[in-house]
Amino acid sequence: MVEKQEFMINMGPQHPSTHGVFRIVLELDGETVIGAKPEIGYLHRGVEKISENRTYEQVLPLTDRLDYVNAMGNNLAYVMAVEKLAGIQVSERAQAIRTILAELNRIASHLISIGTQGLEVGAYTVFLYCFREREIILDLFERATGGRLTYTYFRFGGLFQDLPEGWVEEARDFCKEFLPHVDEYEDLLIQNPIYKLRTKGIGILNKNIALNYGASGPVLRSTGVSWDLRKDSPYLMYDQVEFDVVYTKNGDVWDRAWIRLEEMRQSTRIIKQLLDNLPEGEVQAEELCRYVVPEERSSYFAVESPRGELGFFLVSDGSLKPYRMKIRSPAFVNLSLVETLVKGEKVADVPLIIGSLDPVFGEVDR
Amino acid sequence: MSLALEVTLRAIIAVVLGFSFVGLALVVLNVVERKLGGRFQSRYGPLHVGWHGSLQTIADLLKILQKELIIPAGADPVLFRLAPYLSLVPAITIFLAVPISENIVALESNLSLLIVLFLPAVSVFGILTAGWASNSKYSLIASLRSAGQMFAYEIPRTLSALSVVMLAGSLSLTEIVKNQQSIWFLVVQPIAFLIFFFTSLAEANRVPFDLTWAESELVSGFFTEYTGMRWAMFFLAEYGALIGSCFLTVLLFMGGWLGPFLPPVVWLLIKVSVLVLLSLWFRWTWPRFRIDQWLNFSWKFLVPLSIINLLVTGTLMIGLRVGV
Amino acid sequence: MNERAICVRIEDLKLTLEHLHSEGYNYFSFVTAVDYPDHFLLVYGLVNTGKHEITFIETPLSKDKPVAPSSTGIWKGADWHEREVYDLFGITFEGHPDMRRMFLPEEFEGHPLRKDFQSDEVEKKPEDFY
Amino acid sequence: MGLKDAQKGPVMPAIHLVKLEKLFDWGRKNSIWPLPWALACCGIEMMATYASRFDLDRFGILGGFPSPRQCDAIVIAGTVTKKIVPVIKRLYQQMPEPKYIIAMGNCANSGGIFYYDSYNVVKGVDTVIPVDVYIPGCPPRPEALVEGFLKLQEKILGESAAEK
Repeated sequence: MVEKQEFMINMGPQHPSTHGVFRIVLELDGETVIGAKPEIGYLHRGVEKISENRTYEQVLPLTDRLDYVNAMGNNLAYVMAVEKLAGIQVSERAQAIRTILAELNRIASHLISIGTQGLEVGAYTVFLYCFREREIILDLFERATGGRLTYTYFRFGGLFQDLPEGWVEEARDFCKEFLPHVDEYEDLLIQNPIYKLRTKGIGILNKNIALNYGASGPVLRSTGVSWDLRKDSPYLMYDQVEFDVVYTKNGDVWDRAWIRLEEMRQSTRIIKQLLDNLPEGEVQAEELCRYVVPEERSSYFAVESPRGELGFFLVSDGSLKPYRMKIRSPAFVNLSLVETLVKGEKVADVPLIIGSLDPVFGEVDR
Repeated sequence: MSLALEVTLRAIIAVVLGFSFVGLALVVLNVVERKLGGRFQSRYGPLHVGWHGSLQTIADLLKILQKELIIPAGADPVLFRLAPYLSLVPAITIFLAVPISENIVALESNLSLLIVLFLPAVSVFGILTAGWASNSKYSLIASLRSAGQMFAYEIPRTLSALSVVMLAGSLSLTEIVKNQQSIWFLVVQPIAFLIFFFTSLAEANRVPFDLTWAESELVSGFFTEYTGMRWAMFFLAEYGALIGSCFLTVLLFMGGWLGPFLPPVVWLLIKVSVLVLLSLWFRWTWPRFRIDQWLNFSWKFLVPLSIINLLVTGTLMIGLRVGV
Repeated sequence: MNERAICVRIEDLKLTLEHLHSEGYNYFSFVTAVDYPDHFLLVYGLVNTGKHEITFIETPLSKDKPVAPSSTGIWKGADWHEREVYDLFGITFEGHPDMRRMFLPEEFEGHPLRKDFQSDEVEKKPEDFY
Repeated sequence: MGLKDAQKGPVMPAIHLVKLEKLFDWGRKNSIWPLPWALACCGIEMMATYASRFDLDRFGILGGFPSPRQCDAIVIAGTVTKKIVPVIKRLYQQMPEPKYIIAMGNCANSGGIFYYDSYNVVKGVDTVIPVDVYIPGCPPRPEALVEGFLKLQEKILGESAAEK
C-alpha cells in the first residue's frame, strides 16, 4: 500500500524568480500546488515611520526608493498628494513634462516586467533586449534629472529644473525607434507558441475577485474591467491626450503580459502627442519654497502607476512634517492575490504567476 | 595479442581520447556558447580573459578546481559522491562505439547503434541519485521530472532511429553511414530526423527541455547542492551528452563522415558543429516547456508520429520491393 | 472622481461598510490608522467603480481597547491591510481569519507606527539635519 | 597550510609553487560568479550591469547560477533588514570557500538613507558578514559596480588561496 503524503516546498527569500525578497511556502501534491502561504516584510524599512520625522521635502527622496522601478511615478504621486494637501498650483509646462516623464517611466517599468517574464520561462534574450531599450530611457532621465534610477526631480509646484536643450528631440527619436522593438518583443516572446502554451489559461483571475481584493493596474484590466485612473479620474494632462485603456477578458498570465506590451505602445502615443505640443513657460508656478506647511487636514491622492492605483494618504497637523503618511501600494494589494492564483497550478507556473503580478518589494514592504 | 587484451586496450584508449575530446570540446564550446550568446543578445560576452575571452573556460575550470567540496548535512554521503560519476561515465563511454571514419572506431560491433542509443539513458540514474542523495526538495523534484521524461524522449527517439535501421538493414553505425553514399537519410526520413534531433535535445537537457534544472522554479535542479568539481562533472556530462547526440544524429541522418575533398574526420566535425550551434541558437531563443506539456506532447504526438513514420517506411519498402 | 468623507462610531462601522458594499462600493482601496494623542482613527478608502466615487470612512477608536470589526467578510482585500494595521498599530480586528504580523517578525516588540513607540536600536535624526 | 609551509622550504620548489599558485589565483580572479540576488533598488542596477550595455560577462562574471553552492560571491545589493539577516548568514554559510562579499550601495554599506529613525534596517551588512568591497552610491551606477568587481579582482590577486 502506497501512502500519499503532501510535500512542502519553500521558495525564497533567496530564489531566482521571486522578484526580490519574497517567500512563499508551497504545499505540493506531486507538482500541483494545493496550498500556498506567502510571507513578505523582508524589505520593510519603515518608510512611513521615517517620514514622520522628515519635512515634506525630505520625504521626497524616500519615495524614490519605494517602487524603484517606477521612481518617477512615486515622486509624482507623493508630490501631487502634498500639492493637494497644501493647495499648491502647478504650471502647465511642468504638468506636461511630468506626464511625459511618468509615461517614460511606465515604459521602463513594463520593460522590466516583460523581460523578467521571459526569464521565468527560460528566455534570457528577451530580458536583455528589454534592458537594452530601457537604457535609452535611463539616458533620457539622466540628461533631465541627473539620476539613473532615483530622480527626485519633481518639486512642490513644479520641477527641479527645466528640460535640457535638445531633450525633446532625443525623446522624439526614442519614440520613433522604440515601436519596432515592441514588435520584436511580441514576436520573440509574447506570440511565441511555447510561451503561449505556458501562460494561456494559467493563473486565471475573475473580475469579481479582482475587484473584491482591490487589485488594480494591468492585473485588474486583464479581467475585463476598464479601470484606469488616467481615464477615470484624470490628473495632469491625461484628459488632453488621446489614448486607449487596454483591457482583455481572460485574466490569465498571457493577458497581463500582453496588456503591459500594449500599454507601452499607448504610452509612446501619449509621449508623442505631448512632445508635439509642449507648453512654453516656467516650470515652477511660484517661487520654490523650501518648507511646505499645510493646514491641519488630511488628503488622499492616487495616480495610476504601472502596477495600479498608487495613493498617498497624508495627515497634516500644521507643522513642518507630515503627521502620518500612508502609502496605498498597488503591488502590495496585487500580491495578496497570489495565494488564490497559485492554487491548483503546477509548481513551474508559480514564478510566472508571481511575475505577472509584477511586485516590487520596496513598495510591497515599504 | 590476445583478443581480450586488444579490446581492453582499445577501450582504454577510446575512453581517454573520448574524455579529452569532451573536455576539449567543453572548453571550446563553452566559450563559443558564451560569445555567441553575447552576440545574440547584443553584447560582447567574455572579452578580457585571454584573446577575446578565449581562455574564459580555463579560468572557470581552474577556479572550480579550488572550490570547497561540500556535502550538505542530511545528504547521503556515498550516493552524493557517486552520482556525478554515474552521470559522467555513460556520457563519455558512448564514444567507444562512435566511428569517426570508415576504419577508425574503438569498438567495432554490429550492434553499435544500440550501445550509443542506450548508454546515455544510464545518465538518468546519475541524476536520480543526485536528486535523492542531496536531501533537497528542489533536487528531488528535478530528479523525479528527469525520470518521468526519460521514457517520453527515449521511445520516439528509438522509434525514429529504427526507421533508419530498416532502411540501412543494419545496426552497425559504420554500415548505416555507408548506406548513405547516394543520399542522406535526412532527405528520405525528414520526420524521423526532426523527432530524433529534438528528443536528443531533451536527452541532453537543453532548452526547450531543460526541465531538470529549470532555474526559474527549481533553483538549479538536481545539482542545486553540488559544489566545485562534482558540479563541474554534471556540467561536463551534459555537454558530453549534447555532443554525443549530435554525433549520432550526423551518423544516422547526415551521412556521417561522407563528403568530397576534405578528410572524413573534418566533415564529421563540421556537421556536428552545425548541429551543436543550432542547439545553442535554440537555447538563446526559446522559452522552456512545462513538464506535463512536454510529456503530453511526447506521448500524444511524437510517439504516434514516429510509429506512423515507421509503418509508412516499412510499407513503402515492402511495396517497392514487390513492385521491383 | 468625487470624494466624500463619513465619520461613524465604531458600533456602526460594520453596518455602514455592509451598506456601502450593497450600494455598489465594489472596490476596496485601503484601510489604515492614524495615532492621535487621545485616540486612534481608522480610515477606510472605498471606491464605487460604477459611479466613480471614493468614500472615506473615519472611525475613532479608543486607546484602551483598540479593537475593530474585521471587514474581510465583505471585501477579501481587507485581509492584508488589516494585518498591516495590526502589525504597525496594534489594532486588532475581530473576525479576521489570520491575525498575524504582516511585515515584522513575530518576536518584534511594540507597534512601530504608534507615536509612543520606543526602541534602543532606533537612532534619532539630529535636529540640525533640517 | 601545505602551500604556505612549502614556501618556507628550499628555494627551487617554492618558485614553482608560487607560479602554480599565481595560475590558480588568475583562475579565481577571472571567474567570479556572484549569486544573482536583488534585494532592493541596487538590484535593478545590478541587473542592468549584467545586461547588454554594461555586460559583466566580459570579465567572466557570470550571474546565471542561482544556487549559492556554485557561487563565489554575493553582491548584497540593497537594504538589509532585520528579517533578512538570518537568510544572508545562511547563504554565506552555504557558499563554498573561497567566497567574497560585495556590499553594493549605501544601504548595504551603512544603512544609507534609512540610517536614522528606522526600526528595521540593519546599519551595514558588515555587522552580519565580512565584506570585501564596498561600493558607495544610492544606487551606484553600473560603472561603479564594474569598478567594484575590478577591485575585488585586485584583491584576489593580492592574496593566496592558502591564506584565504
